Amino acid sequence: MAKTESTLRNMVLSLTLIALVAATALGFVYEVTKKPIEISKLNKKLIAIKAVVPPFDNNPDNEMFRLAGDNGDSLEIYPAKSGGTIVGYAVRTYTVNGFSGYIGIMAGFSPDGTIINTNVLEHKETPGLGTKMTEDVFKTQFNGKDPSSFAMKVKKDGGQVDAITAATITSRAFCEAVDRAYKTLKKGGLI
Amino acid sequence: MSNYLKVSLSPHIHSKDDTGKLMKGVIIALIPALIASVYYFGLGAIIVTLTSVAACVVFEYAIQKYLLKGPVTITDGSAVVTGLLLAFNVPSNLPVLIIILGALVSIGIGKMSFGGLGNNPFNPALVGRVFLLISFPVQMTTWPVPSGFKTGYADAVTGATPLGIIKEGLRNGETIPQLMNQVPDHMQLFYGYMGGSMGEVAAAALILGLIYMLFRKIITWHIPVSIIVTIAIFTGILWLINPSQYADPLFHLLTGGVMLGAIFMATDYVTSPMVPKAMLIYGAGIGILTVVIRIFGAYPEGVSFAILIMNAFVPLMNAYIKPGRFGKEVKNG
Amino acid sequence: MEYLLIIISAILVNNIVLAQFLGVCPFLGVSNKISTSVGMTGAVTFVMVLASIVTYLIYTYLLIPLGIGFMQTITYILVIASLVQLVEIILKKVSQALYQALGIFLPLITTNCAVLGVTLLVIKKHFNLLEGVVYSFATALGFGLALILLAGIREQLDMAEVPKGMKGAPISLLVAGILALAFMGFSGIVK
Amino acid sequence: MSNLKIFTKGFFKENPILVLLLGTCPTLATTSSAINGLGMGIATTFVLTSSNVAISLLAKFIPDKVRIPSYIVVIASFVTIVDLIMQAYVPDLYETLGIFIPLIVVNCIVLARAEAFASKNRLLPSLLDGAGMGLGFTMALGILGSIREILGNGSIFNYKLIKGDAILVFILAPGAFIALGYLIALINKIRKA
Amino acid sequence: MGHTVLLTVISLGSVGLVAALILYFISQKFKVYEDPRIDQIQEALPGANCGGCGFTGCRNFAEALVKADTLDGLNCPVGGASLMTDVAKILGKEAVAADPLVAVVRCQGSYEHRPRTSVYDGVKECSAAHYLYGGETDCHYGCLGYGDCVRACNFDAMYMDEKTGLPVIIDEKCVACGACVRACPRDIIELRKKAKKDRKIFVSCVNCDKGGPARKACRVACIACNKCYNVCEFDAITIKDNLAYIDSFKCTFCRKCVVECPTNAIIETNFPPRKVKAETVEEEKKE
Amino acid sequence: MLKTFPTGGVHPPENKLTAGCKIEILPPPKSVVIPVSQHLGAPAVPVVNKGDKVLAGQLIAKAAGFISANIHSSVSGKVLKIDSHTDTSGYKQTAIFIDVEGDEWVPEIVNGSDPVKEIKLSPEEIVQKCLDSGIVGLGGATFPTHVKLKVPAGKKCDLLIINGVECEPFLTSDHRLMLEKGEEIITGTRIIMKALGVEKAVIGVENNKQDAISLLERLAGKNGDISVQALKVKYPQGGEKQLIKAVTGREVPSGKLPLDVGVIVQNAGTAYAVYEAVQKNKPLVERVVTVTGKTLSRPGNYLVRIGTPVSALIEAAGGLPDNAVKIISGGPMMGKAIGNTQVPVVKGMSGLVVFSGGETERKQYGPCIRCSKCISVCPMGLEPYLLMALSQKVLYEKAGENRITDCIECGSCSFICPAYRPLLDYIRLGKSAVVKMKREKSMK
Ligand SMILES: Cc1cc2nc3c(=O)[nH]c(=O)nc-3n(C[C@H](O)[C@H](O)[C@H](O)COP(=O)(O)O)c2cc1C
Ligand SMILES: Cc1cc2nc3c(=O)[nH]c(=O)nc-3n(C[C@H](O)[C@H](O)[C@H](O)COP(=O)(O)O)c2cc1C
Ligand SMILES: Cc1cc2nc3c(=O)[nH]c(=O)nc-3n(C[C@H](O)[C@H](O)[C@H](O)COP(=O)(O)O)c2cc1C
Ligand SMILES: Cc1cc2nc3c(=O)[nH]c(=O)nc-3n(C[C@H](O)[C@H](O)[C@H](O)CO)c2cc1C
Ligand code: SF4
Ligand code: SF4
Ligand code: SF4
Ligand code: SF4
Ligand code: FES
Repeated sequence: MAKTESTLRNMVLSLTLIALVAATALGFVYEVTKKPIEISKLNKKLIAIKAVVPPFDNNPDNEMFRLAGDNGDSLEIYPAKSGGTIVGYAVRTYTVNGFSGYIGIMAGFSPDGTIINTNVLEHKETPGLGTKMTEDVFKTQFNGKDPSSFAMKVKKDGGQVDAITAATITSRAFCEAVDRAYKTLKKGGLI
Repeated sequence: MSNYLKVSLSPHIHSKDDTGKLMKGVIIALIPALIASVYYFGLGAIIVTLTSVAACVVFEYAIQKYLLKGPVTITDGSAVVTGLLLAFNVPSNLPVLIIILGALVSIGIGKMSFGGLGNNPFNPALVGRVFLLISFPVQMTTWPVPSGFKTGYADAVTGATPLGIIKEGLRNGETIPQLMNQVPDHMQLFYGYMGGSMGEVAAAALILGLIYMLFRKIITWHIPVSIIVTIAIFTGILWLINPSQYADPLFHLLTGGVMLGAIFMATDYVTSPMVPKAMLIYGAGIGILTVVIRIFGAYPEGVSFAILIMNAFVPLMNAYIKPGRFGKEVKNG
Repeated sequence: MEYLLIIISAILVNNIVLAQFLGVCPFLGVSNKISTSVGMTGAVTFVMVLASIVTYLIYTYLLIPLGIGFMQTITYILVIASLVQLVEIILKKVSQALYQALGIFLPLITTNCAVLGVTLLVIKKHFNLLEGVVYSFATALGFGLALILLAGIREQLDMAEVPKGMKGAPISLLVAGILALAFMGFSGIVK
Repeated sequence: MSNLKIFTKGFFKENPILVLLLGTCPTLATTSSAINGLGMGIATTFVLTSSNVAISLLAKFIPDKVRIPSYIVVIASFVTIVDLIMQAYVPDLYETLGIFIPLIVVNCIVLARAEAFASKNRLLPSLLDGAGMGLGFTMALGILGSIREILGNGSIFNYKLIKGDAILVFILAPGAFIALGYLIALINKIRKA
Repeated sequence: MGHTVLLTVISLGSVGLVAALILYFISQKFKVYEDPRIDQIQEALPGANCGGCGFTGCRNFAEALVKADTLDGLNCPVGGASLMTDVAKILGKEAVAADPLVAVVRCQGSYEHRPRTSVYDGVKECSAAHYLYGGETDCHYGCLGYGDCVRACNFDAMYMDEKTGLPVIIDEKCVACGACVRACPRDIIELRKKAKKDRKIFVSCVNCDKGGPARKACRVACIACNKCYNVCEFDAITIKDNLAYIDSFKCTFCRKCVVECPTNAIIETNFPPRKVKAETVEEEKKE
Repeated sequence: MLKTFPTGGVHPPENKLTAGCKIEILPPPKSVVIPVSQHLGAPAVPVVNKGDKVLAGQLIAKAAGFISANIHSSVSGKVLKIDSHTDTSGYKQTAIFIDVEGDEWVPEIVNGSDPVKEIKLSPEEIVQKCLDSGIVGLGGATFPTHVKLKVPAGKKCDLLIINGVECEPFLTSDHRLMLEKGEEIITGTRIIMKALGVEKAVIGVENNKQDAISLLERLAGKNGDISVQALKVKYPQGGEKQLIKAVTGREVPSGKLPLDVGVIVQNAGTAYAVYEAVQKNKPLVERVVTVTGKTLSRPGNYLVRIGTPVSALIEAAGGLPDNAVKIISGGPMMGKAIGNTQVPVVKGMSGLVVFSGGETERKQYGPCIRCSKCISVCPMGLEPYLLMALSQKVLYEKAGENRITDCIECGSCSFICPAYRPLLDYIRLGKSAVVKMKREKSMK
């Protein structure tokens, strides 16, 4: 079969056809993946929540509400309930004072105000330095601590937190974020 | 053979200096600073220096002999200078393995990959230093505190450098006058009583080296002076604007690697410009970048980075900044 | 001030080639001579700014209102390809000198990640149009800076005795690596 | 050329990264660990193979003058498909690879193979060519990723090999350039020998 | 679902269409013509950029070919006649067949033949040595032996013979690009017509001194004794400036001159052994 | 105040071993070989034939062309042959061989040593006399003096500089000449001034020749037309452009001649030769040569006939020591090494320096360490390291752009380079290639 000639008609025709087919295929794939994408986003959130609060049987995402913080912002609070009673709050908190700015953290508190667990959702810290905050060695020192009695500051600043070596800034920012969650819950009267 | 007369083009005589002698001159100029660091940091300084120099020489030898299979030229002494300066640029308690890695990077990546002496665009010792600084931020920023000669190595008492104290303090909202009480006074800084890389602490000893090198005509004044003057002016302006946020110029000159960098590292022939005019620009560039990094950047110290960055500009300067030619150009003469 | 930060960030701190790995092919390919690298910088700057304006407009006023943000990639690449060709055709006719200086690089630019990358980043960073323009302009300058520095060094290395195995791409990559090391000194200047 | 050769030439002889130096950006950007490198490689392989197939089928119908735009549209479509699928089913990897997924569009190998091979060959060779090149690409990314992960993090596929610190630079930008530089030098040496 | 697909189709279609229309319109308006044959020819050329054609690089040669009215005198020695016919085809012109050539070294002044008179202690490059002075021997026409020619050869067709200190050309590899001829400051290398079986007869000397000094400086120098000139029946030999020269286009390989030369300055290569010699060898064997 | 030129320069050890040695007159040898090309420009054409009898001072080869010079016999005797002879460069060139018989001079020549101060000839006659007498510049370049003395229409000369710098190590011939023939040099200077029509002349002398400076100052008298300028000791102060810069502050533009800034420079020896020609009718047939070297037993300054073989001079200085490896015609910075001792003394030969092994070693050269010392010593403000690299890579176009043709070949760069790079060797190569390229271009 001979190759299609480069006439204007053929050119427009073939390009249009290809665009048409491509667009159709794309639209189709988009429709198919739309749900899974939403689900995977939701799952991610749920997994993060699960990691920081005790087992629950409600859908915290549906019951999410916002609480105003200290400085005009508000945080997302995900209440975790088991059999209707609150077993913990997952708080989507943040700080902008990381070494590379924004750090997003999910922090879980029990209703009495002790920290259950924390989970870093989003950050741009330096690999090998700031990223150590996602490792257990650093994170677990907060677990089971009550911020009212546990000074949420790195030791250098007179607190009780062991900073990551050579990443004091990140450690400090992490404390700030968790502290923000705690203060917000406190202000909202939830703990 | 010797019955025949030799013929060659002129000139038929040569000055006394050769590459090896110049390098030896630099080594001699480094000795006062070496003595000072041994005095302040003790055995550690000796171990670091020996390891670094030996590793540099061995790597250069091995690479020339077994990888490049070319002539071996370790006798020219440039590897020794690189080794010494690498040692001068690290804390005196750096684990030996890390020093050896630094030497490998300096010689292997920084120098031999480009073809060895004379061909490297970046200062080998600094390539090694910055590589280590970024790879091992903890070890590279754990500074032993100076004291009289001591024999401890890994377990030395550590503390922050004056620049580190300032940077950290400012971040925590303290002011310069408050912080100045926590750092050694200017006279102590001048003699080197402070934390820091082993060879950079004693400004006095380094300046002795400068005088020697100027006297022996190993280097010219252009680069060191332009760096020092630029830093003094830049920090001076900031200091005058807001003395509670910016330290005074003398403090900036005496702390960190300014003296070591300006006298020994920025002046490296191979990686600095060829023409006095360009040398002044190069020095000014280093000065400005150093201050920018120190004051606005994450690192408390910026001399190494500043020199490396300006190294990258050197080929452009060599291509476009020409010496003052004798005789104005005359077209169609 | 805000714009200044964008500029410093794009040129020094997050240099597109040295820190973000975009446009590495032309960085290695067109850096053998200072003069060509200057020409390439001009061409990239021109196309990058133009492309980010056009794509920004298409994205905010076409794709988003229609709810088909996923068509971003395909429309962008179409726009960039057409734009490059357009510029090439016009340049060739309008100014032979300019075409000689810039035009020969234009075909290279279509398949240069940097241009598409920047248009995507402008959206990702939630810039407005002006910020986007400043950002893309500064990014192009950052690209040019890295390119011209490398070209200068390579011209000098032409006179040097680089070991055989290291000649060409390896030595250029090595220089890029050391440049990247040096540029890390700027980290922290802008978050 | 036998089909086997078409398939295997991308592994070494015409390896797109190590020999032809195409697609350097994703190579550098996504190889901070072996896993990321492989993920990127597989995504690219998918696009490369599918676009090669599609173009070998379409080539005859496309007039020469609109050849390149048409190919780009085809390639961009497959990229978007990969993009959507990864977003749906491997969101973590999708996030780490970031904008380098959409940037597969401009990866020179994809267009180069479409133009140089698929447009002139029949379906099976084109498929093999795409897959072979893709695998060669993946392999190179895997190797570079492993090297960087071992040196920079002391681990391989997230399995810790050594205690304590590794040479951090290698998982940062400078290390990427340096590691790739020496890798290519090594390959050059092997090829010449 | 249909909704999104429709939107996709329309938007992509319209972006494409607008782009295509603008492009089409502009390309019509801003048309510039460039000869596509330049690219074609460049592709056909070997791409060695050796300069053997006399142009700086293959691209420039391609441009010259396209511009030229005839292909006379335009020749790529690397690709040879077959390439030039290809090029001619692309251009629709006749190619002029050029005789194949090969390079020869016209000096036999090995260490053994030329006594040394001084030692050169300068830059080891022929061009530099030639510029400075006459050489380490009394023949200041002959080879200096620092191998500029060898370095100039892009085709690995030359090497320096360590025993003699003279360059040697490997006939099979030489493509007659002439780079060595241009590199030699003493015009020792010449491109000569390539004969069958690579046979060669030539005066391997460039010394223009009178017989006495020439002989004194080098044992195998041409002393311009005219014997070869007298014996040649084909007018192939000329004598100028105290030096004999054999024209490779006129020489018929009769080999008469070779035996006449009292200093062995004329050499023959790739010939079968001479009968006379063969007989003596046989006689020797018999004894 | 001591003056000097501002850019570059080096200080090689002076080694003026023969500064105190009086000029000795060397008797004519048994035979001489007189090359027909001892000057810049076209070789002269022999006007004698084999077997001809000649007198000392008789014209034996005539200038051919505008830039060329006459050659005179330096001895009396019989022309043996006209043949080729190896010269200082190791190349062969035409020379006139003469067997010496007695020492008879052409009668017009006044051979007495009493100075004649009064200048009788007109400017035109002076120039003609220089042409007739085969006077060439004795400072090294051997440029025919009569050409230099004819100022072309449209140009103006306002200053004559007499070059008594002698900045080359070892050499002392000009120094001795200034001390012993000061009166004649001053008169020679006035002759040249008259020819050029200038009112002022400066004699530039380096400060290491105090005795010459004070003597000349005294001889020059008080009328101010001739002054003596003491100069700082720095090589290559004697370079024409450097000397002009040092004395007057004027800079000769690239590619131009001194005359373009209104100056003519003549060597002190040339001034003496002009004096001899004009006042005593004596053509240039002998000159002072410094024969020196640390290993020579009798180094000294000798007045020799042109054409005397170098071996005779070295014999006079005590013979060639066993450990001699190099003989240099001229000084160690700019001179040429000669490959055999049979080469004759020529007009331009100011000295012979004999070196033993260690003194003149050319070590294996290493990579350029970019120390920029070569740039800082280059008196012309060039970048020798770059010019060498460009020449090596055959990038002559670029070498031309970097003004390789401005190089005066002073050798300061090679002298100073710590890596022992043969900078000047390559620069010469590149320079000649660039000059050729330019000439070809201008032909088109
Ligand atoms: C390139 C670079 C990346 C860094 N990354 C981080 C980081 O991610 N987190 C952090 O806390 N500090 C980081 N630092 C170190 C800080 O600049 C600062 O020195 C340190 O946090 C405070 O020092 P200390 O922890 O040793 O007290 C980084 C430094 C540099 C130069
Ligand atoms: C080609 C050429 C032409 C010259 N023409 C003149 C001239 O017209 N007038 C003049 O006074 N000198 C002329 N000179 C002489 C130079 O100015 C200079 O004195 C001479 O070359 C010796 O200088 P040097 O020993 O420093 O090399 C000429 C020199 C050369 C090489
Ligand atoms: C590097 C250099 C050094 C020179 N040194 C001297 C010197 O010491 N004395 C001298 O008379 N001429 C010296 N010359 C030659 C002068 O430049 C110039 O040619 C000469 O003085 C002109 O006079 P003449 O024509 O009488 O020789 C030197 C030239 C050069 C290039
Ligand atoms: C004045 C001077 C300074 C030098 N400085 C350095 C230096 O900072 N770092 C280094 O590795 N080598 C230095 N060297 C040694 C040598 O030049 C260096 O190893 C080359 O860069 C290797 O090509 C120096 C040499 C001299 C003469
Ligand atoms: S030997 Fe000479 S002519 Fe032959 S290929 Fe080599 S350089 Fe060319
Ligand atoms: S033939 Fe010519 S170029 Fe070759 S070595 Fe001899 S002199 Fe040198
Ligand atoms: S380049 Fe020429 S003028 Fe400059 S120092 Fe060297 S020899 Fe002298
Ligand atoms: S003096 Fe020698 S080593 Fe120094 S820059 Fe010049 S050529 Fe290079
Ligand atoms: S992959 Fe080629 S420019 Fe990025």
